[in-house]
Amino acid sequence: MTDHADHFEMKIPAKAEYVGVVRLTVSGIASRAGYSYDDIEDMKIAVAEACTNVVNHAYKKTGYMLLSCVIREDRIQIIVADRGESTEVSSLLENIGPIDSSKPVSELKEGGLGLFLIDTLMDKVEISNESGVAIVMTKFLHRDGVEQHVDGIPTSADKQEQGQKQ
Amino acid sequence: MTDHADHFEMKIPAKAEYVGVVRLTVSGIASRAGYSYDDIEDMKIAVAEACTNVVNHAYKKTGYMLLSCVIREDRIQIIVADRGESTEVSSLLENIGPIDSSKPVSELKEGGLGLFLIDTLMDKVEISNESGVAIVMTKFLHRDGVEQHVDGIPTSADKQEQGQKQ
Amino acid sequence: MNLDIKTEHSKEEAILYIEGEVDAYTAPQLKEAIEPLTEKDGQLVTVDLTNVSYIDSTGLGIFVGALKSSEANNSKLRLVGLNQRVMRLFSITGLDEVIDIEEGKKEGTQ
Amino acid sequence: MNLDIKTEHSKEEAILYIEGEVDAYTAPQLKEAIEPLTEKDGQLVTVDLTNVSYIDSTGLGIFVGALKSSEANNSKLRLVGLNQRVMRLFSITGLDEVIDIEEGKKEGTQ
Ligand SMILES: Nc1ncnc2c1ncn2[C@@H]1O[C@H](COP(=O)(O)OP(=O)(O)O)[C@@H](O)[C@H]1O
Ligand SMILES: Nc1ncnc2c1ncn2[C@@H]1O[C@H](COP(=O)(O)OP(=O)(O)O)[C@@H](O)[C@H]1O
Repeated sequence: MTDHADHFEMKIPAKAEYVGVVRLTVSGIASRAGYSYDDIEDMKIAVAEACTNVVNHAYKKTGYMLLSCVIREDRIQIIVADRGESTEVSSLLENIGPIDSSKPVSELKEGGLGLFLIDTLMDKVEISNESGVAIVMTKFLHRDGVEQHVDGIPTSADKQEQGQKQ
Repeated sequence: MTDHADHFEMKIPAKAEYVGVVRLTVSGIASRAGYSYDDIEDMKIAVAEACTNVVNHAYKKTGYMLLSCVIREDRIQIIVADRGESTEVSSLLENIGPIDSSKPVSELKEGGLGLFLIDTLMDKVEISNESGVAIVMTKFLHRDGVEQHVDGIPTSADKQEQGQKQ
Repeated sequence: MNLDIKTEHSKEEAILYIEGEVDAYTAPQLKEAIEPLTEKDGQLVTVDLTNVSYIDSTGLGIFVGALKSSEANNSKLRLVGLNQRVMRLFSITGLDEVIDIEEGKKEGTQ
Repeated sequence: MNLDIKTEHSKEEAILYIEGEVDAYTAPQLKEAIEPLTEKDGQLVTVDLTNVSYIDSTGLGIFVGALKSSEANNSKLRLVGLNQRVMRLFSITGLDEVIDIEEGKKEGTQ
């Protein structure tokens, strides 16, 4: 693996109407990086969830969503960040999961699936909290249909099953 | 007209393979801003020409294309800039024009149509030269098919004719 | 990036034909179209997703809300025509176990 | 954002079917497909642009190059099937006055 990487950065007003623009951009970048249709669709959802969280939770008034992408030979890293004032977000990934179908319908929540989807659809997800929230999402590139297990990191197929069984 | 504006910024490796990503992004932004199919297609070409120039002319080795878009109520301003070392670009727009069909075929040039297309397809074009080249392209928004002449600035229809007659 | 919604009413059934992408921007439009229908006692509300190419958690949340409303108001909600990608999201999130869903291209007739 | 090129050879004619977007990234691929054909004496080279959705100056430049090559090598170049948007670019730049162009959806048969 070489050290070569292509870097992309983008700054967009944190408004729901522009989340679709970020999806378009990411699908273009991922397509150039050689990802399959399904992987690209997964990334579009993950990045849209992260952006929607910025729109809904990061700022009291207005602000920006900050997207950066790094393409490496075997992976793409997508970072969605904001400059909001949220703190203690590192535990966010601990309380996620699918719908609990044993609950009565009236107790189901309409939200709370965003981070769970991100975690399920991407290969590796980290959240950090410096000046605002940053969510770092990684998807590995499996060339020619060969599944790669690097350091025991599950492929997207594993992840999905894992998600369904939780 | 209010002072409200939405700002977008993007930084992409100056490689031919990524010009299509910029086209996608700009088409998404322009679509959200309410432009017609034809206007969006015009903008895609103009922005691709500007990016292709960065790829071909700006850097000795590698560098970035810098895109910024400003959406205002009545116009979109798209700026494509680089951090190359080119100087004296302010006169570039003076030597542009279509193919001269009176010339023998063997003397036709294969290049040199990029800036001419930008100038023809956009409503207003300026080139500046600070730390690199910046090309500022404006397209007015004609809501409900009503043609607006602001300060005698020609609409795209006028421009196109003008281009063909040059 | 847009959403187009057409509503058709037959005897006891309301069918919504949804076309486009359901995300944080377009979801409010979907909510506005579905919710009033689910509030009618005995109503069968069929949502045809055949032409939905994209949906994310905000869109899924609208269907959870519609399900809750239909239960509270004694109406019935069903989703039909989901393509593989859209179906996959309902499975991953476990929503396929609480919402009445029919995959494939069948039209929503009783 | 990609380009797909298929070549068909009949008696005296080579037909290229181009599909996709012709820009700075894909133009070299187009050049590689057209140029060798225009270098054959007496060859009629028909380029079918029916499925080209986008072209910019780099793509137009490839056709100028092909025209020059066909003149130098005594072959013939024609473009067919241009949609309105693509045709418009050939008109704006004046290329429609030097290149043999046929608009619309007609197939490239002699
Ligand atoms: N960028 C962010 N800034 C602040 N809080 C966030 C951010 N992203 C996520 N969160 C927090 O994490 C929670 C869970 O997010 P998510 O799973 O996407 O569900 P939802 O957004 O529907 O609540 C949010 O309710 C919010 O409190
Ligand atoms: N970003 C840029 N940096 C340096 N030079 C530029 C830039 N953009 C345009 N130019 C100059 O302007 C000329 C005309 O550009 P253009 O009309 O697009 O035609 P072409 O790129 O085919 O030569 C170029 O050949 C180049 O010398």
